[in-house]
Amino acid sequence: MTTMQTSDHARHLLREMLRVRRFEETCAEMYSAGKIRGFLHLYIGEEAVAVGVMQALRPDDAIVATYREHGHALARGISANALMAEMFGKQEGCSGGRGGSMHVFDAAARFYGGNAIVAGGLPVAVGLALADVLAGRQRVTTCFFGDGAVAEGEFHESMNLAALWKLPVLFLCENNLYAMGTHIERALSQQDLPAKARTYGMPADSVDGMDVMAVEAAAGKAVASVKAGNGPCFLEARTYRFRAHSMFDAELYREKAEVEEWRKRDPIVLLRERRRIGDAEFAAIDAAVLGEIAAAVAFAEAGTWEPIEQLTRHVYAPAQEGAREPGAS
Amino acid sequence: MTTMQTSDHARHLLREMLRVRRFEETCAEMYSAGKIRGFLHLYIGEEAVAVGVMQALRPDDAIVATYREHGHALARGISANALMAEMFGKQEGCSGGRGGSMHVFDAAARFYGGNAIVAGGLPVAVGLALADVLAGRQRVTTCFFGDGAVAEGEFHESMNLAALWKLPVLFLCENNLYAMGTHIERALSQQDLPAKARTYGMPADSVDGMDVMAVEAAAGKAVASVKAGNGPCFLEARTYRFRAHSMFDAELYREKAEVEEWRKRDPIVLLRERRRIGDAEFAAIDAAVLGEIAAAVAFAEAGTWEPIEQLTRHVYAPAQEGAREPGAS
Amino acid sequence: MSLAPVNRTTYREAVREAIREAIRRDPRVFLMGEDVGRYGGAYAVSKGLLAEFGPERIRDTPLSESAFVGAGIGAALGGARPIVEVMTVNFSLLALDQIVNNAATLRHMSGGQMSVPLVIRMATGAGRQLAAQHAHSLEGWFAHVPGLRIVVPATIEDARGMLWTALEDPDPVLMFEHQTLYNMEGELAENAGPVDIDRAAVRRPGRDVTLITYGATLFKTLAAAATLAGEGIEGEVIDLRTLRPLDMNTIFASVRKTRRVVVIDEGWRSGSLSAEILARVAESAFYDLDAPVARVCSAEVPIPYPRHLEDAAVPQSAAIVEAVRALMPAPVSR
Amino acid sequence: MSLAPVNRTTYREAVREAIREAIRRDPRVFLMGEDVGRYGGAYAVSKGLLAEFGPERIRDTPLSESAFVGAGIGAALGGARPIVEVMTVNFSLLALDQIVNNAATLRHMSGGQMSVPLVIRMATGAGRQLAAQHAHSLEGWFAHVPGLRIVVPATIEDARGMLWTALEDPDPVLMFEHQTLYNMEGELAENAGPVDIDRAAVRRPGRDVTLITYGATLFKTLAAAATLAGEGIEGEVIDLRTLRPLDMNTIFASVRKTRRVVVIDEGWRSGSLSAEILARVAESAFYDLDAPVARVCSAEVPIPYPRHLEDAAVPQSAAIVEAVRALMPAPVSR
Ligand SMILES: Cc1ncc(C[n+]2csc(CCOP(=O)(O)OP(=O)(O)O)c2C)c(N)n1
Ligand SMILES: Cc1ncc(C[n+]2csc(CCOP(=O)(O)OP(=O)(O)O)c2C)c(N)n1
Ligand SMILES: [Mg+2]
Ligand SMILES: [Mg+2]
Repeated sequence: MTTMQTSDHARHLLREMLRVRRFEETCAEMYSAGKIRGFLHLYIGEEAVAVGVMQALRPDDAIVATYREHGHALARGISANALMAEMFGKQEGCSGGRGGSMHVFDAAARFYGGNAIVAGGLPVAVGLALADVLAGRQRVTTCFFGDGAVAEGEFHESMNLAALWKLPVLFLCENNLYAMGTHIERALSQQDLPAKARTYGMPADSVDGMDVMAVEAAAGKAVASVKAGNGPCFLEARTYRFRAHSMFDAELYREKAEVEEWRKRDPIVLLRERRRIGDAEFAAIDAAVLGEIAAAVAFAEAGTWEPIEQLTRHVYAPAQEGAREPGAS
Repeated sequence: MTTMQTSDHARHLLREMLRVRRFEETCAEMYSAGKIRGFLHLYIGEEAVAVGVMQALRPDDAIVATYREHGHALARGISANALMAEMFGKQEGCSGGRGGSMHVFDAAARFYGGNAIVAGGLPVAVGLALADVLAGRQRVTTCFFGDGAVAEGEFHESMNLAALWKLPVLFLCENNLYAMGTHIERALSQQDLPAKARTYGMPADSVDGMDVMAVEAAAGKAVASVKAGNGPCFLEARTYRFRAHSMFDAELYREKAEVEEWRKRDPIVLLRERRRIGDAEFAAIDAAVLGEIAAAVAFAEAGTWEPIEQLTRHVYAPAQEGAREPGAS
Repeated sequence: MSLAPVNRTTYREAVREAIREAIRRDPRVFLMGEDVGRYGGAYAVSKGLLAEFGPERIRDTPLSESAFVGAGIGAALGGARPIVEVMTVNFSLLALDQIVNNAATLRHMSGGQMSVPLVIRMATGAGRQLAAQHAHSLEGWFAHVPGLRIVVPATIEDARGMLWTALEDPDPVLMFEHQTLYNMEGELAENAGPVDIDRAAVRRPGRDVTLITYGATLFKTLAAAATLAGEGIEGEVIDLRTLRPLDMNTIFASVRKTRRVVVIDEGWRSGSLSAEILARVAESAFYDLDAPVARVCSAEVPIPYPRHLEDAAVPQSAAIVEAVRALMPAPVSR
Repeated sequence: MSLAPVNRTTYREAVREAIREAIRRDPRVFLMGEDVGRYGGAYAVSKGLLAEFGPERIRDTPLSESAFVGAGIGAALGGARPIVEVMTVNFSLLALDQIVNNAATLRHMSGGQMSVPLVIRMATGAGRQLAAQHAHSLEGWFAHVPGLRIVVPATIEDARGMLWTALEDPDPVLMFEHQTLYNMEGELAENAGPVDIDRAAVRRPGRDVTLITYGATLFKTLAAAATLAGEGIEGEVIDLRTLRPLDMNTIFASVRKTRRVVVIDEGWRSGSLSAEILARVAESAFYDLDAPVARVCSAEVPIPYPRHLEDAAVPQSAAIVEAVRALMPAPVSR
């Protein structure tokens, strides 16, 4: 992308990463305040991956993500309002409040969740790509998943099927070195992920996941290859989770020092340095972002609870619902 | 093995392959006669693999096989009588008649089936090897499976787990090019199986599965490596199924010519030529083998049906059975 | 009873014809599964379809149940109308995560935004001496899951007609074909087409006892009903057709009349679908009953290989007759 | 009521103590599962055990449910006594093939030669706002499978005592720990040890109605019973403890006395374990009943995220009280 070099674009990338960062810092507060419940998996530290990749996607491309998907949702254009309302469980949320943090959906954005089963989204992504091929549509389906998912059988089956049928899937592995408390070296007998991907016969690459512009460039290359009809691509983004796995994690499995080392490569700080974005400019962007997030919290607060009478909605299509239980007692 | 060069050993290998061949030819007849029912998967053409590999195993090593396991059972030392009786479903069978063709078991021979779920035996083999390591026993568990199993998630998960934990498993892939009617090129995006195995960080090799001595040598090497504590090994035996997948297969998916080509490399014929085993000698061995199989049929015929009153046996351990259903109505 | 000319056909051909019609009728429809193409289908259901429609719409898959079932879900999300064949229910255990955690939940988790118009076909049941790993009857398990619709064609008409109706459903529909039915012969109207999948069918009317079943056991139940008729006991045989949602109206109407119920289910007794039906009757039609509810199910044992043990393990007509006799008042009192 | 000194503890610590005892007592025992080691267990159950016993016996596994559950089966075949932790029942769907087609069938398929002395522990249930993919209650599914034994510790005593008994069982035992119970505090005798897993327990005696449940809903049921007692309705509360095999003697004895039954089950109503219990009562205790059987189960909807909807979806004390009231004769007639 030519715009990539313009500092307008750099500012855009910074703003996008900051939106994710501030949104999630606020989510952590809202969790402590009891406004958000259940599981909350923060993406803080990994913002460059989602933000970088989204730059390479068009509106008609599809996204499949995991339970750690707030960053992807925001970067994809789902409003902070709809997302925060979903985190609160309000019916104004992007999933009507039914899904919560782990199940963000937006049909218009072709954002297919928000899947809480590790590797469960990969086969679905393969199918979305298959539908595009069958309909003769030139699109790519990008599937985000973690290093932990690579050990699952569904990873193997999906990689093989997509490569065998040359389907337009971008397998985007966010390698943050840990699956909950399990380091990749204790999960995979061999940790060179692109090498693994190549044995399926698909092009594979690895990129510094803390460098948003590098991610954008690598994703752009991969998407171009997929759209050129070369079949699926695999891209590993080497990144790190600054926060605990979830709000219940005591982090017994890693050294504080390791976390500190990685924090030095904070993707937001890195971009500021590289692109010389000064304090004043940063403060201005940050203020705007904080305003957006504050508004999102207000929106979620003002949101409404779905009436309990509607409990059994969304199990079957409305048309059906009446007919569904003929003799329901 | 030094004995490998002696022609005694060659005769032994020939006899073993012939036992499998004649046993299964007889099974086909018995199937037409309605004595054997359900599924019957013949190993004819692939005898060199089971026979060659078994030469490399000690009595205390374990075997996990598939539904195409008659050859493995015979080569492992399960008597033709007990095996044929099992095919007939008689209680004198090696599984008491409960399992049939697809579920051959023999605790004494450490033969753990006979699994009819493709790739279902791989995790079990990994566990058997784990038990050996935990108990400090120096044994290898050999797991036979087909090319079709390689696409299953359980293959990926088992290969990774065994390699990660350096468990003494020999993964023996019988690549006969087809999974039912699906050629390996339509099942795997990349068909170099040893290359696949190496990405798990385990040594892998490929051998001519029609050459029993080559198989024996390759298996010997692999078993030695595993027993030396180097962790699991993968060995591909390139072979071919001369008969239909099962008795219900119309073989629409392959050319007769292809089958004929492979029949020229019949492992029994190959060994006879290589080791110059003349007609007279062959006839003598064959006669003995045919006698053994005929006796097995007689044994199975004379076998008895388990009384219907015993229907619910073998669901739980006997001790338990009484206690099992306190208020069973 | 249609007046149109009828042809002799088989259950297998009826399913094939239904697939053929669906593919012809809707460009979004395709069939995918293990060996559905070149092999012709493990039960020869799709034989000839590859030649007719080509590999794009008759897709052979690798042995990857989780991936191709999940791909069916994704393709449905993407606007296609996939028919996914899982060779047998025994292998569907490898795809349960996709079916239960994705197909059944996506509409709900997305607040109604996502729709999964997917049909999954599988062969089910015992009866061919395939032993413990190849003889499961798990329809009842799937009928437990909100978000799924479960249909079981027992007749040639339903084998021919249920698929299109299922494909028109905006939600995932699982169709179970009993492996002993494929060779069943019968007549089918030339103009046979889609059938409703909302109602159970009374396959034989009767006043004395309600016999509720589905799938292949329908025919064992009808045979039992014939025997019982010889003894003056008129059984009303109900073919559920759809296991989720259950058509309780048809069941309750029959029970109000007969005041006796026997459910025949090839699943293992404990926790099979039969339990749900007996429970609903005992909950909502308790005062209509003149006798305890009863059922004839498979014994609580993995299906054994030998014919005599397999026959003893699954429901047979004789056992159904026995169960009914035990429910009827002593002859003297009649 | 033991006379030995008692300590205050939690359900979580009781499970941990049971694991610790088993590993100390039998060199063949080891624990394996996702994050059971360095992380300390998703529910902190195994916290500290890695340091105490080392990585050989407290094994962290990769995310490979099918492989490590299958490896547990193989290890059991090989003479070990594995405790496999599947983090939650939601993920066990990925291991169902190994559990149903191998663990449950190997003894049978081998004509009694093979034994799988394996214990699989999993967290289960809703109640923590984890939404549709993380709130399943599928105990009833597993209770359908011959060859498996299913136990559900609801109390601290059972959390402490069931594991060892399960490990001594020569067949596979699945143990379900409701995720809302781990923080439950209570007293435990210092000398608490193994408990039987063959019998259901009457947790509260009563004459008017039999309330049958298991797991976390036991406490909602006891609360309901207390409320009902205030209205003069004495509920007898039965904790099933073991879902397969069911201890029907205890249930029938109670029903003969109370003549009324309500089953409380967190599973989705249709096809949940509650159906099997109601069916057995209606089959075998029909003439003991003075009212229709009844049940309080989860609504037929994937569990929604918001607290108010999740609470509305799963059984609550108020609903149990309502269900019982509806079964009792009108006050006038008492
Ligand atoms: C099939 C399955 N097993 C286990 C879990 C529990 N779990 C949730 S997240 C997680 C770790 C996943 O790690 P990774 O794939 O690297 O993603 P990350 O959390 O690091 O982004 C685990 C084990 C799950 N959700 N699904
Ligand atoms: C999980 C599973 N899916 C499908 C089947 C049906 N099936 C039985 S054998 C077979 C082909 C297996 O091929 P391969 O692994 O190459 O072994 P081969 O038969 O060639 O020896 C299939 C698809 C099965 N038994 N298990
Ligand atoms: Mg990770
Ligand atoms: Mg093969």
